[in-house]
Amino acid sequence: MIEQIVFYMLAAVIILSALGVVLLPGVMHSALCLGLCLAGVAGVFASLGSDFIFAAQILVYVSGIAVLILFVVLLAGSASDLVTRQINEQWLPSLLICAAFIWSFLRIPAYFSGITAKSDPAPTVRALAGALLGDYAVPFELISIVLLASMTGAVLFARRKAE
Amino acid sequence: MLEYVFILPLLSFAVAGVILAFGKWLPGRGASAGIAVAAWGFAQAAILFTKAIQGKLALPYEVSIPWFSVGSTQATLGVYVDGLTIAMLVVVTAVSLLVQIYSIGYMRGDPRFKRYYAYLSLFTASMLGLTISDNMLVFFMCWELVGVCSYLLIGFWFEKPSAAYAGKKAFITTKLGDLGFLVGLLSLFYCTGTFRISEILELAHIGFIPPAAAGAAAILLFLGAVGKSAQFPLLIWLPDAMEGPSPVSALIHAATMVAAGVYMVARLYAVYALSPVALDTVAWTGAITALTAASMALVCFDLKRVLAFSTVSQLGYMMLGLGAGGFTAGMFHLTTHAYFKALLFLAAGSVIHAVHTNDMREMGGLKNKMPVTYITFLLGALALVGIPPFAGFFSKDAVLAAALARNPYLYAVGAVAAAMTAFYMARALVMTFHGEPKDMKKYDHAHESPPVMTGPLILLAAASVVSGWALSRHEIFERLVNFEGVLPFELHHVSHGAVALYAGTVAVLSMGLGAWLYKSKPGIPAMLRGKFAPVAGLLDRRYGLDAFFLKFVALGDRLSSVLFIFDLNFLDAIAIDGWAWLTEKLSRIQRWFDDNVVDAAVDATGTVTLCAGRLARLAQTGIVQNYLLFIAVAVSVFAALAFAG
Amino acid sequence: MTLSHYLALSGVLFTIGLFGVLTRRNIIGILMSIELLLNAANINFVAFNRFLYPGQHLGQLSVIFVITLAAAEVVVGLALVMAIYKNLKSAYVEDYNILKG
Amino acid sequence: MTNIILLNPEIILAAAGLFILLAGAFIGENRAKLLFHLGIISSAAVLGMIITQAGLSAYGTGTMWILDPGAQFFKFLILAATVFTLLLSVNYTAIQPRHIGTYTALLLWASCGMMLLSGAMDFIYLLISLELISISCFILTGFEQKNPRSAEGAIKYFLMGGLSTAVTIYGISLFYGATGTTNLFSYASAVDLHLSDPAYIMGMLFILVGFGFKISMVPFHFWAPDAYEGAPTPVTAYLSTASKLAALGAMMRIFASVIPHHALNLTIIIAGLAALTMTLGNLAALFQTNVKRLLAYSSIAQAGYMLIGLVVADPIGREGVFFYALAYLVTNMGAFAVALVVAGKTGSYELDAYDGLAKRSLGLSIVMVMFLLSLAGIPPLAGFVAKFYVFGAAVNSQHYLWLAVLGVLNSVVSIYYYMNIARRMFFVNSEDSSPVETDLYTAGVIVITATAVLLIGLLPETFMRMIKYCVSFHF
Amino acid sequence: MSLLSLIVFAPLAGALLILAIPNTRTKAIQGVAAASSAVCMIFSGYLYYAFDKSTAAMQFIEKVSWIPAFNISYHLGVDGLSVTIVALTALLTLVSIIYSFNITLRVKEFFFWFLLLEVGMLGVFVSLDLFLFYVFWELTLVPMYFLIGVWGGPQKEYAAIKFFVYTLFGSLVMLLGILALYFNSAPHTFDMLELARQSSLFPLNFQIWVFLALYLGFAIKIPAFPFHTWLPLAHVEAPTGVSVLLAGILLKMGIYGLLRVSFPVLPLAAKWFMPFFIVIAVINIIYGALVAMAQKDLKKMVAYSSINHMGYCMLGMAAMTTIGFNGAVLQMVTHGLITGSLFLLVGVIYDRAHTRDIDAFGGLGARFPIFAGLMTIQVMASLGLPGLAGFVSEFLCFLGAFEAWPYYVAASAIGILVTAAFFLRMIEKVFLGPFNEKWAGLPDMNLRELVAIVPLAVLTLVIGLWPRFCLDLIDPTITYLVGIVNR
Repeated sequence: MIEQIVFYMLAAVIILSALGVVLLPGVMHSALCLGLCLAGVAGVFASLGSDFIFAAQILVYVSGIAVLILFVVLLAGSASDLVTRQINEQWLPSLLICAAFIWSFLRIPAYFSGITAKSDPAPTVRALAGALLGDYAVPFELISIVLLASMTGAVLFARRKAE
Repeated sequence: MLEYVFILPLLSFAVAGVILAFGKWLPGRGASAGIAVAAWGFAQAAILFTKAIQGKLALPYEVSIPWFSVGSTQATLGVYVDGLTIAMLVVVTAVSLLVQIYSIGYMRGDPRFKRYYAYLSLFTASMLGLTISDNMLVFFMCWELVGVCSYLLIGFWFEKPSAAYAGKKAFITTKLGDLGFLVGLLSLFYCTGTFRISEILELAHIGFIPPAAAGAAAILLFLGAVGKSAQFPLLIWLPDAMEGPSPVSALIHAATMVAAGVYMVARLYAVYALSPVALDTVAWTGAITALTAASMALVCFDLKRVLAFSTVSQLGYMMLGLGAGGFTAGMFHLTTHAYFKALLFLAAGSVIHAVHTNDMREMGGLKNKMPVTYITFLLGALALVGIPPFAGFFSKDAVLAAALARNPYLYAVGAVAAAMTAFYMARALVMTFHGEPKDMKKYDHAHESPPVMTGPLILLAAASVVSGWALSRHEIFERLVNFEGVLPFELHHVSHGAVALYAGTVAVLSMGLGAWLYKSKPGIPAMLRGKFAPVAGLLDRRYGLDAFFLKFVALGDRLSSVLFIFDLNFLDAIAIDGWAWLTEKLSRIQRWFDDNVVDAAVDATGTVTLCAGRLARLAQTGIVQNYLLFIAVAVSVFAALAFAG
Repeated sequence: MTLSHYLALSGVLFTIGLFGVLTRRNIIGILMSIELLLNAANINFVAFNRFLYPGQHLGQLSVIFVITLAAAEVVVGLALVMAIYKNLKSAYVEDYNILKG
Repeated sequence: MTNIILLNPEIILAAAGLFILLAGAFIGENRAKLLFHLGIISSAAVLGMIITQAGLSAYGTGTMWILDPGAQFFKFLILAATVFTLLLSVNYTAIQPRHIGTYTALLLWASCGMMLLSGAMDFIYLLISLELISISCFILTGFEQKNPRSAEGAIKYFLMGGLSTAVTIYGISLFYGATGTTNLFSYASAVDLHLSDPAYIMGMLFILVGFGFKISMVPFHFWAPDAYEGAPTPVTAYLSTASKLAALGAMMRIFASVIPHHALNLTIIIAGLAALTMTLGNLAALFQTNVKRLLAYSSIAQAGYMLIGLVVADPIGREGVFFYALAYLVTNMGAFAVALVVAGKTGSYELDAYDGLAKRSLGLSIVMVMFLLSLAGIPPLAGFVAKFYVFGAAVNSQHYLWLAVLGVLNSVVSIYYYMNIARRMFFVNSEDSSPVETDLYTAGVIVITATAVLLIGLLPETFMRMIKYCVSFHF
Repeated sequence: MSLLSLIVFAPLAGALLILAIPNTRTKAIQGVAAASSAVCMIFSGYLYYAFDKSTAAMQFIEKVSWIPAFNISYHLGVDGLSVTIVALTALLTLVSIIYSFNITLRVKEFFFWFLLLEVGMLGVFVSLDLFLFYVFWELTLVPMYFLIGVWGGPQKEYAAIKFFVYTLFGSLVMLLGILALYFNSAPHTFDMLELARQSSLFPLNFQIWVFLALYLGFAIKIPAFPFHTWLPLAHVEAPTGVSVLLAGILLKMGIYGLLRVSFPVLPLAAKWFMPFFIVIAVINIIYGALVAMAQKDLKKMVAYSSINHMGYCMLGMAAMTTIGFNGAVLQMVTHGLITGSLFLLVGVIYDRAHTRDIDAFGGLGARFPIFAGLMTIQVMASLGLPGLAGFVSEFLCFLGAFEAWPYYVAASAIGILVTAAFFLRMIEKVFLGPFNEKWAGLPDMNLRELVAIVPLAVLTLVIGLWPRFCLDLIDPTITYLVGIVNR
């Protein structure tokens, strides 16, 4: 029961805040909604018993990415954003496309209907750590190059200000 | 003797080249070489003739060498000599020789004198080749070659547009007939599997060729003769061909080339004889030609054209003779006609040389100034008209006899034509040589031609006078051409005497009438002409045949330009009609047509391609969310597809 | 709760994100919408792992990688946004249309 | 863990990148070009290593990657493209000296990502390699600091890349749900179970989007013309060759080898997309007046031809793709090199810049014609043999004959715009008739690629044999 | 030793050599071009001389494995079908090069492309491997594009791209056909002889499709109605020397391809196709002639007459008999000689008067006897005058086709008449009639032009009088070929 309440609450939070991200006119508000939405997703992870992921989501996503975005919004945003239209002209076709997507996606839950968890969640940190340093060491290391590349890029573009 | 016959055309051919290349350094600017060869050729022919009528030759003589072979079919070059060949050889060489001698005087001072002799030699070569060829392929080749020589010689004075036009007209009109010849030749080949005349004749004799096929082939071949021998309705070219020098008219358009059609029919007579339809076609075409051409001559004022119409008419007689079953008669008439018509042309040439006009209305009274020409012309005219005992009497008589034997109507037509012949010849004679000079300046200028021209006239006049009588003695000619009865029908025996009497009477009367009218009552013909203007006009217009063919030509021209427009504008578009339509629609939506090379380069397909290209570019709006939308659309479509499958 | 619920949630989140990507004029809005898409994927990973393959951790592992990649991408994206913002003084993507055709 | 040594080339390349990045921070601006040379040397060295590895076959840690001749083939191509790109960059003035280190490092990392991608056997691994490529390429595209086109191209590239990555990740999550694995080995053994699973279907479809984006398959190609036009020209050359071919290699592995052919309507969809890709690319190219954009559309079309071989997917078809990749690499690289020379002289990428080039430099013009003809598929050049190969595969399959027919029609269309450049070079006159000089590095690239184009066209046997070998071991 | 390779690649050596000569040394460039094509001509002459006339088998075979992966080999050889055309190609190229000495614009490039074109043409006629055949086939395309596009007339660019695209389209479809042949042969092969041996294995349906694909490629080259629209344009815009090769050789590639590939390899389909083929042939003959009649431009007239003459070739082929095939092959040769020299002659007058409008001239016959004489001879040859080359070949075509298609042949005879009509009309307007004083100052033909044209005229005469000069070589092969086709 509690499980269900939690799920529906989280779902409501996620969906509403996602809609906020997409629809709210102010980018600032959107960014705040994004933070909320990410937190909601973190909650879903927690409810699914993924402790490590939950932590990563909070740490990296909510605090890292959302804040970063906020930061940029503050830098690049302008007051006129609040009064100008934030949704472009192709919203109607987009809506139709999204409807089509929903129609396709609904087959997936329908296909997997009625599957419940067979066991209780167990702590995963150790297992994940083992995998990351074991079989997944190569991708794990690779990620660092990806990050390095992105940092390089950020530095490159940020430095342009000086010119 | 016979073994050397093949040299005749080769030598002429070679001498043509020699004259063209080295004429400048030869005596007489090449004329001497041409004449020497022609003389030698005539000597050969004469010897052959003599021996043949003495029965000292083993005829038919045949020899050939392979020319080329494709698969199992072999084409040969060879010689086939029989009496017919010899008869023709004599005609060709004799007239050729005399004409070449005559031309020395006639063409004196012409800037292209050398080339003239080269052409004449080339023509002689081709004509000899045609005469002695042992197979129809080479026959056809020579047939075409004489046509080209005729083209070159008619248009010899090509600065005159009318001459250039006449040459072309002659060539194309005969070519029209040659199409029939070609197809006929092809079908003959598929009936017999060979081109060799001896084999064809043999197969025809033994009835190997189905009569229907033989008839078809024969009629198709006859189409060639219709063109070459200026039979109805392709007779239109010959009067215009008079634009050429008169000796050329004498040689080519009177004596030899135009007779080639007759010769061809005679050569393949065994094939014709298999099919009564073919023979009747020949006979009736000949009869109609004889009549129509004679009637045209009645109203013509151009001296040479009168002779040309006369030639056509006489060729019609030959065909009539052949078609009616009078093989010997036809060939006999060919022979005699060659002499007297060549004579007439050369005499006319002499007149024209003197007065520099062809128009008889500007002549008159010339008999005093040019006695030799006058007398020879008179003899030729008498021969042509068929006054006994001149040559024409014998041969025309034979033709009419054959016609009567075959079909009285044929005979009637021939007889009427004969009367007309007498009339127009009298008319021409009187207008040219008698009466008062119409144009004193020209009359004063006129003089008798030099001996080099009158000499041949006299020789030909002699031939015209005696050849008929001489050749019909002891049936020399008949034995020479050695015609064995292969006719599919019985020929009634007709008394030559009665026909002869009738014909002679008609000729004399008609000629007398003509002479009287034009000499004493010149007003009457003019009055008649005015009264029957439509008829005269019709005759002047040659029954509208020219107009008919010109319409044909115009139609061809129109068709060709229509096709060209089609080719230029539509052909590329037709295959892609729908695309073109689409293009048009699209083009209205967008102003898409600029003038770059590619656009023009690709016609309709290209245009459509380009339009599609522009459409493709339209998607590239530059706005990234449009791109994203396209992707989303695509993915949802694929999802739908994937699930649908 | 069944797997279907989580999958449906993920689907809805993806669709909302997609809608945002397609319609937000502001480039940062698009970036944020892309984050929604990634989170939808993450929900899938974790849910599948939990319900269908409880014996392994591959789904969770994937999420870790996805989160990191998302971070890297956002960094580059934001840097680019800053750069172009300085050039064009606009955060609206339809203004970036020199290149087209 | 032990066979990590087989990843040495990639590791060395990444390390070299790092080193160059660091060195760039300390080196003086006047000597910054040294960094290019360093990059060239290191990638050439790695190329050498790859060659020494030839013939090896091994699985990597956790079977996440594989080293087989097929992967080596694509690594070879990628490194060759990297070397060419760096050579072309040496005298490319729009790159500021103090950024050369960054530029070179990013290029090496992108190549590293591509090399990893060509051996990837796990979707996670594959995803990260893809992302390494993408991020590096985004930055490289926007590298021309003062050029607004560069930034715009980069942002478009980035946004579309971001969406397609997200979609791909979602696809991977669905794939995971359907199969319980992200590994292609494990999957390959149990594939038949999932064919009707909507998660599987959607998953594969979404993964296809990611690859479609990378190889600029219609309708995921929209970024390509804009990014190609905006990017620094050597980067454009790089994007159009290395990036595309690496993704193609991975795609071959996934869609032509691992996933059984009858498994999905996917093949039909890819076939349709191949048709669309070549048609649209060619049609749109007809109107381009900018040579970079023209070559962008042309490269889209070329991807369409390559996809024919992928769709057919029998050995001949796969060999065809490999061969096409090789021929396309040298040809396209050469064409871009010439474009670079011309732009260096005239300062313009517009087609007018080519007016009368034959009089200014006949050799360059003839070589350019050769490249263009090779792209169009005229014998006896490399592009012809490549087209011959893929069309042959389609004809052989009979099922996909229509693709060959369409390919033929497209080749005809393509001749317009390729020949349009030739037309300008040979037929049109220009006022400026000063000769066009080529710098040594670019000349080197042109000579090598031109020789290769001729060599591959005239004596393809060696290459065919090599490719046959590679394909037969390409999992 | 490898005579054929020498023949094919001698011009290539010349072309590369020319690239190395500086632009300004025009004489040297011309010299090298003429020398290399002369070398090629000498070798071809030797080939012609040394050719064994008694056998239908391939001679001078060279076979080197080239791309074993696809069983492709560098396989050259000649038989009676190709040896005459090889010689013709070498000859026409040589005279065209000599004629083209008057080109002053970008001489180096001109001769470079020209020699490259020769390589392609020769290669097509000697290759026995379809792949190699295709390579050479396409190799002719590019030089032609530039030759038309740079040195052509006012519409040169349009003509060049149209030619290129049109023929490329055909050849690519042909490539599909070739590939289909390869993949359906067992063992897979591109070898023409081997494929011909396997022809009985191909089912009719397959044969038809492949035949149509190949036919498209060949028909565009021939050009057979309705694929001929590129031809008048390309011919007219091309510079004289190039028109000669275009008409003299390139068109023959289509006929040659049909005879060498389509007929022996796909005999069933060939038989199936003949009813259509004969119709196309007749259309070509009549339509080509009629459209030629509408022309006011000398060169266009000659160009359209080529369509007409290629119709005769097709007529001969439609017969599927020895006679017809012989005629078709001989017609290829004779048309090359005749139309080649006609284009040269038109070039002669155009170089002087800078117009080709038929109505602009008049009476030239009196002042330019050499020119008029040569022109008349070649026109007469073109309209099939006996004694000149055109007659024998046309007649054989007619003769061959008559048995199978009498009515079509009869209809196509109209083409002869129309041909005569427009050619004679042209002669009348240009050479006859009063002299147009506008052209009084023009010189008659010079030595360079005579050297180019007289050999062709002489050969026209020689073949006309002594067709065995060619037929002896052609016939055994054709007899054998007909045997295969009718097997």
